Amino acid sequence: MPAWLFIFFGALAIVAAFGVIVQRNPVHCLLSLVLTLLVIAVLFIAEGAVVVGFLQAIIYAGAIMVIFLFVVWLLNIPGTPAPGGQLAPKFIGAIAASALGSMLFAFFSEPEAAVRAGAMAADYGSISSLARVLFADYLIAFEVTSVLLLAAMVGAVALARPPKNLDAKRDAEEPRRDEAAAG
Amino acid sequence: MTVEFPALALILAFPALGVLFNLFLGPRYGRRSVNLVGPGVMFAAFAVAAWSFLELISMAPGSALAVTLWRWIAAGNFHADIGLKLDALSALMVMVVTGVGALIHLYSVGYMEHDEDIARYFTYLNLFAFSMLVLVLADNLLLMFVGWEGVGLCSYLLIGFWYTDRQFAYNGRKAFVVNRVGDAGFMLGIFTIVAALAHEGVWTLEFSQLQMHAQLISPVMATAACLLLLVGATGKSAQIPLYVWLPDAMVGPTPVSALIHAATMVTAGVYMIARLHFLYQLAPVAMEVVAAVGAVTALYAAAIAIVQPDIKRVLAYSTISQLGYMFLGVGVGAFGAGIFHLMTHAFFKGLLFLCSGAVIHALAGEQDMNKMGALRKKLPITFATMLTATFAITAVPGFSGYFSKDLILESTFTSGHAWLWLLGVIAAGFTAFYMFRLIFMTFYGNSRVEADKLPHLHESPPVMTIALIILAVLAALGGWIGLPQGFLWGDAIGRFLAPVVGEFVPAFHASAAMLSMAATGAGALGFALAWLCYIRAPELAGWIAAHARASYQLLLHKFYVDELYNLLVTRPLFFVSTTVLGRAVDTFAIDGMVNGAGLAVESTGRLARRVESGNVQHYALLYLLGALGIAAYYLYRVLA
Amino acid sequence: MISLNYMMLLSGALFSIGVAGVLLRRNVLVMFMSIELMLNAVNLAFVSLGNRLGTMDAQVIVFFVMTVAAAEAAVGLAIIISIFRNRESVNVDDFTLLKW
Amino acid sequence: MTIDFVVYAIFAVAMLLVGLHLALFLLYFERKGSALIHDRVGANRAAIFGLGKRLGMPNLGIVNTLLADPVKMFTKEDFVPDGADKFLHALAPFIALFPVLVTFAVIPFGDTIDIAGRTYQLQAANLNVAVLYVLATIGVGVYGVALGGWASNNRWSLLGGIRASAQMISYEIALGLAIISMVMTYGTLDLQEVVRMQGGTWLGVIPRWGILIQPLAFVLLLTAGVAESKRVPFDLPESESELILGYFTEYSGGKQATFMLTDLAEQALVAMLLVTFFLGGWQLPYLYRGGFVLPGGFQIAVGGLAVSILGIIAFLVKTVAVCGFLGLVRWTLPRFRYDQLMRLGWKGLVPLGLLNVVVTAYLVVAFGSAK
Repeated sequence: MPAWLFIFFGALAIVAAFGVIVQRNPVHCLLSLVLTLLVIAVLFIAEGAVVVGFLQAIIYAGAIMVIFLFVVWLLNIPGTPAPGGQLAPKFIGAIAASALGSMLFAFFSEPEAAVRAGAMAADYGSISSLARVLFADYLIAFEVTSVLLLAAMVGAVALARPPKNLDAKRDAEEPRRDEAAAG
Repeated sequence: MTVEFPALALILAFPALGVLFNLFLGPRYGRRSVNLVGPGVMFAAFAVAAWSFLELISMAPGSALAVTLWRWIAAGNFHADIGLKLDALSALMVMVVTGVGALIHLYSVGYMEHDEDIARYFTYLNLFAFSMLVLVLADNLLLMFVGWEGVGLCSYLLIGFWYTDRQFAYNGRKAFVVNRVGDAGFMLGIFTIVAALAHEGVWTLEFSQLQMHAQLISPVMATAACLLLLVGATGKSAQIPLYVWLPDAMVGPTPVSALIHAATMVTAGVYMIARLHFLYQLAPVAMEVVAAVGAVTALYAAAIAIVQPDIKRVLAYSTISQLGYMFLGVGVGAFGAGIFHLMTHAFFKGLLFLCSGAVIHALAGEQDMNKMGALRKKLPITFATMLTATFAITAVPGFSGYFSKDLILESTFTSGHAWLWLLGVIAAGFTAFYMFRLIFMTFYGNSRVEADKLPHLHESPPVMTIALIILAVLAALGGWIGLPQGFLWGDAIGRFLAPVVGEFVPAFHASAAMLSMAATGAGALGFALAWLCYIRAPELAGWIAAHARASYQLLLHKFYVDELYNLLVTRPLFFVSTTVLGRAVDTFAIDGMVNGAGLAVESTGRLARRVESGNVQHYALLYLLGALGIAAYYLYRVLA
Repeated sequence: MISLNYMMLLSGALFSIGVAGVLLRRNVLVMFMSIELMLNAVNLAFVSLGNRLGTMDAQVIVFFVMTVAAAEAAVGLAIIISIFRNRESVNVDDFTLLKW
Repeated sequence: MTIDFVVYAIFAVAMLLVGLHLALFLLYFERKGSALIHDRVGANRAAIFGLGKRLGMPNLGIVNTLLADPVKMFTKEDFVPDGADKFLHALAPFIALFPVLVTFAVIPFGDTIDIAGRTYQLQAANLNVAVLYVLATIGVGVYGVALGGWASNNRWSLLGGIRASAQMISYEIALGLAIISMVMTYGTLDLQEVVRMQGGTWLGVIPRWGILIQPLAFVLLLTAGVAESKRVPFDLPESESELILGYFTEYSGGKQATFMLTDLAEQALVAMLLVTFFLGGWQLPYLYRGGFVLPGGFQIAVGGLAVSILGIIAFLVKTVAVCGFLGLVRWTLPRFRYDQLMRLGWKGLVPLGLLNVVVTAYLVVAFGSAK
């Protein structure tokens, strides 16, 4: 990846990331986040993680974020939450975050540590190589992950279902509605 | 030699199944099913037991059937298995438990026909049978102890079966507590044995192993162990000093009294001593103590029995006294005789209780002999069978009791315990007296039955009388398996048991005839006195009571032992626990500590909770600050 | 090939932005998005380091992170919904039950 | 290098035009085909100034479909409802269209061709992970519709948008599963490779087309594809009977045209994917580099360039045919109810897809991939 391209994408990523946290409307935040994710996917591909990059686009941008979108709509939040709340924590938080940023900056702007460049396989990042590692060395983790997803699905359903009394109320109203329809 | 015989497990399995059924399904399926299952499992168990028994006697003497179900406890070198062993001794016990047990279960069907809680009743009863079988079949001391505790529990549950009556519940608790005292001794005994053997590098509680390594135990340790175990035995078998619970246990249903407090459980102590005879033979002192306890108890209880008005109490004290005989027998080393008497006693005492039960049943719960009399005609079968039992217990020649009791007294004398023998003989006289007093007061004389009870005065239903008759036959003839030496087939049972409990070696020889003469004479005397006091001149008894008031009261109040214990043990205990521990220690020390700790935590929490705003972002912030701190440290390390 | 430092700096910057979002925004959903942002920043670091080390393990880990993110999104959003149902609000300052 | 760039630029533009014209053709088919099926005249303006009649042109309704409609569309007022999110409202149609168009880039529309002594793949972008690329673009394609629905501040639009995104996400899974099974079969992610492997014949007669190897996958991809392109019978997002016009109720003029174009282009894209995966792509049966080799054993020598062109033609013909088929479906089947849609998606296609993947996996392990 040529430097100018990297600069472009890096700048885009950072701008979009800021867009996530500064915009008022959650939908806009979400779109900025999607943009960030896509840019990150591009960077993945540039770093040789082709499959993972596309997966990022498919799973993250294509699926997870859409779920977020649903929830945002479902709750249709007022664009600007009521101002208020303590400001001191926010202030300290801002300072702390910037401190973290500067610390990381200081840390990573060290001259590149002598990372031993391992022999780069010819098919590095290809789906076959990924699969080889995933299903050989990380098989158990993989299986466990599947269980995790199942558990998450069940949990999500259990949590998001409206409480019993709501159903009961609805059932109570049901016949009346039928009568209305009949009459 | 020992043969693997898995069927032994079945003997336990059947009662266990009965328990489960009665516990979970009984209440739903109702009385009929329970009546079917409760006794049914016992008969099944009896069948298996009989089969095993035949297997056993078909084998060479001294051999045994055994099965190890699973490894129960494994701790270092020590291990205990759930192992069952059926040798001559336990075979006899199993036959008695299952046989008499089955009959009494059957009898209960009739006796409890008016009781609502039949399912619970049979649950307890089956559970008891199970525990008792565990006790006698156990091949190691630990498993035996499990059964030991189990029967104690069942006894407690059944004494308090009609728990709605506070007094009954109290008696049940009393029995349990007293038994606990004994059990404590028993446990200590077990520990002593383990300690003594472990000191020699042998880790086991299995009887065969114990017997093999018994001589490793030093006499002192052996004596200690034996005495401690004896405490347990006196608790379970109601000997001095721990006999007090048995009379009160009579408030339970009569079949229970028959099964638990006459035939089986209370004999556990005797069985245990016989089982550990090799240990006791190492400790002559302990043997002496056993014998003395037995003899004294025999006489003492018999004396109390003389004046008791309550029919079941009489029988209770008679049981204590008969147990005393057994202890005497095993005490003087005639283990076979002790077990023999145990068996015959199971027959006739079980029968006596069942008969008294029949009488009480007929009189709708009346137990006071002063309100009975002249029932001979009304309850013919009961009368006949009870008379048989009485002959058996009073050692009328030819009846089972005669042979066993005679054997014990003879062994006592020939083993050189003349005094104990004398006590035994006198006790025999007392026995005759109080037993015939019971008979006379109940079945003879003029009826003192309350008017309202008369109309529904009836003989028991066949389901009960069957049991009575069978037991009567046993009580009459059961003794013939142990005739005197060189008489027909001789002492068959003694020979049968010998390989397990060893032969009895008399110190010197005396004419068996003379000795039995003495005992029988004493019995006859007792009978004569009873006849005099209660048939010939009924007012005589009252006259004696009036003139020998002191001793009469003493006997009537059982030598005030209960009151004594109350004064010496219970009161101080209550004082210490309520006043000292309850007020001082608990209130101040412990509560103080607890509350203090709570207070400290609470106050600190009240301060610390300021941090807990409940706002996620604040938590996150704190978290980040901490992370920053750590990161800063490493960054410093890296940069500097 | 881009120098590792720049990659790490980029991911560090994204991470810090995410942190800021979690700390500063009052909208629970936006906080959630910021968390996703942090995850991705770390993923980026993983991938670039893995590239330099010539190992695939980093990418596998990223893969797992995605899966976990999916699960976490599902459950987290469900929780947000149920909270919203009770509180009629997504303002994190209103959810202060998590205390004494 | 520059020449490469030029060539590939040409390819890209060509492909783009092909896609758009296909869309246009579909639009036309919407008119006349439906009229044909419904037995009515349909679009019937064939001539300008009656010229056509004089020339005796058949009444094909060329004019009002291919000229009048677009002109009308793009000259209409571009209306933005009140309280709408202007920016997103304007952006949505293009967010929707963009992924579809870029997807055309990886569809191989022909074999290699020699230009200026260099050999080029007839494919705008010869990506070795083209399949993933397609999936990614389809995944991102959801946003345009969803945002279009949300941004126009109209509850029917919003409902349409939600429906659309839910439907697309649900059917992406079936789609992905179908494609995965194909990938396993061919053991590659490169569409050009996929097509290559479908060359040749079994027993010298039956062309080695994917549909013969994976019929179930074909059905899955067909169904899911139609659902992805939100066409009848899966057009719940824009079901006029319930939600006036779904997510583009509030759109007019160029933007609406863009949305419609998106749908049509998506349909064309689906057709191309079907062709590429299952119908041998640009493969013309019995045609090899050297020329035809007919079952009988006859050989007809054909020049390399001609072969390439024949391939392109074959590809186009197949695509058009499939588009026609999709049109037939569109005008034959009634619309699903929403619950039916979801049941079909989650309880019908997804399990079938999984089953197909598993079976394929076993077979591949047993006999190796079709490579």
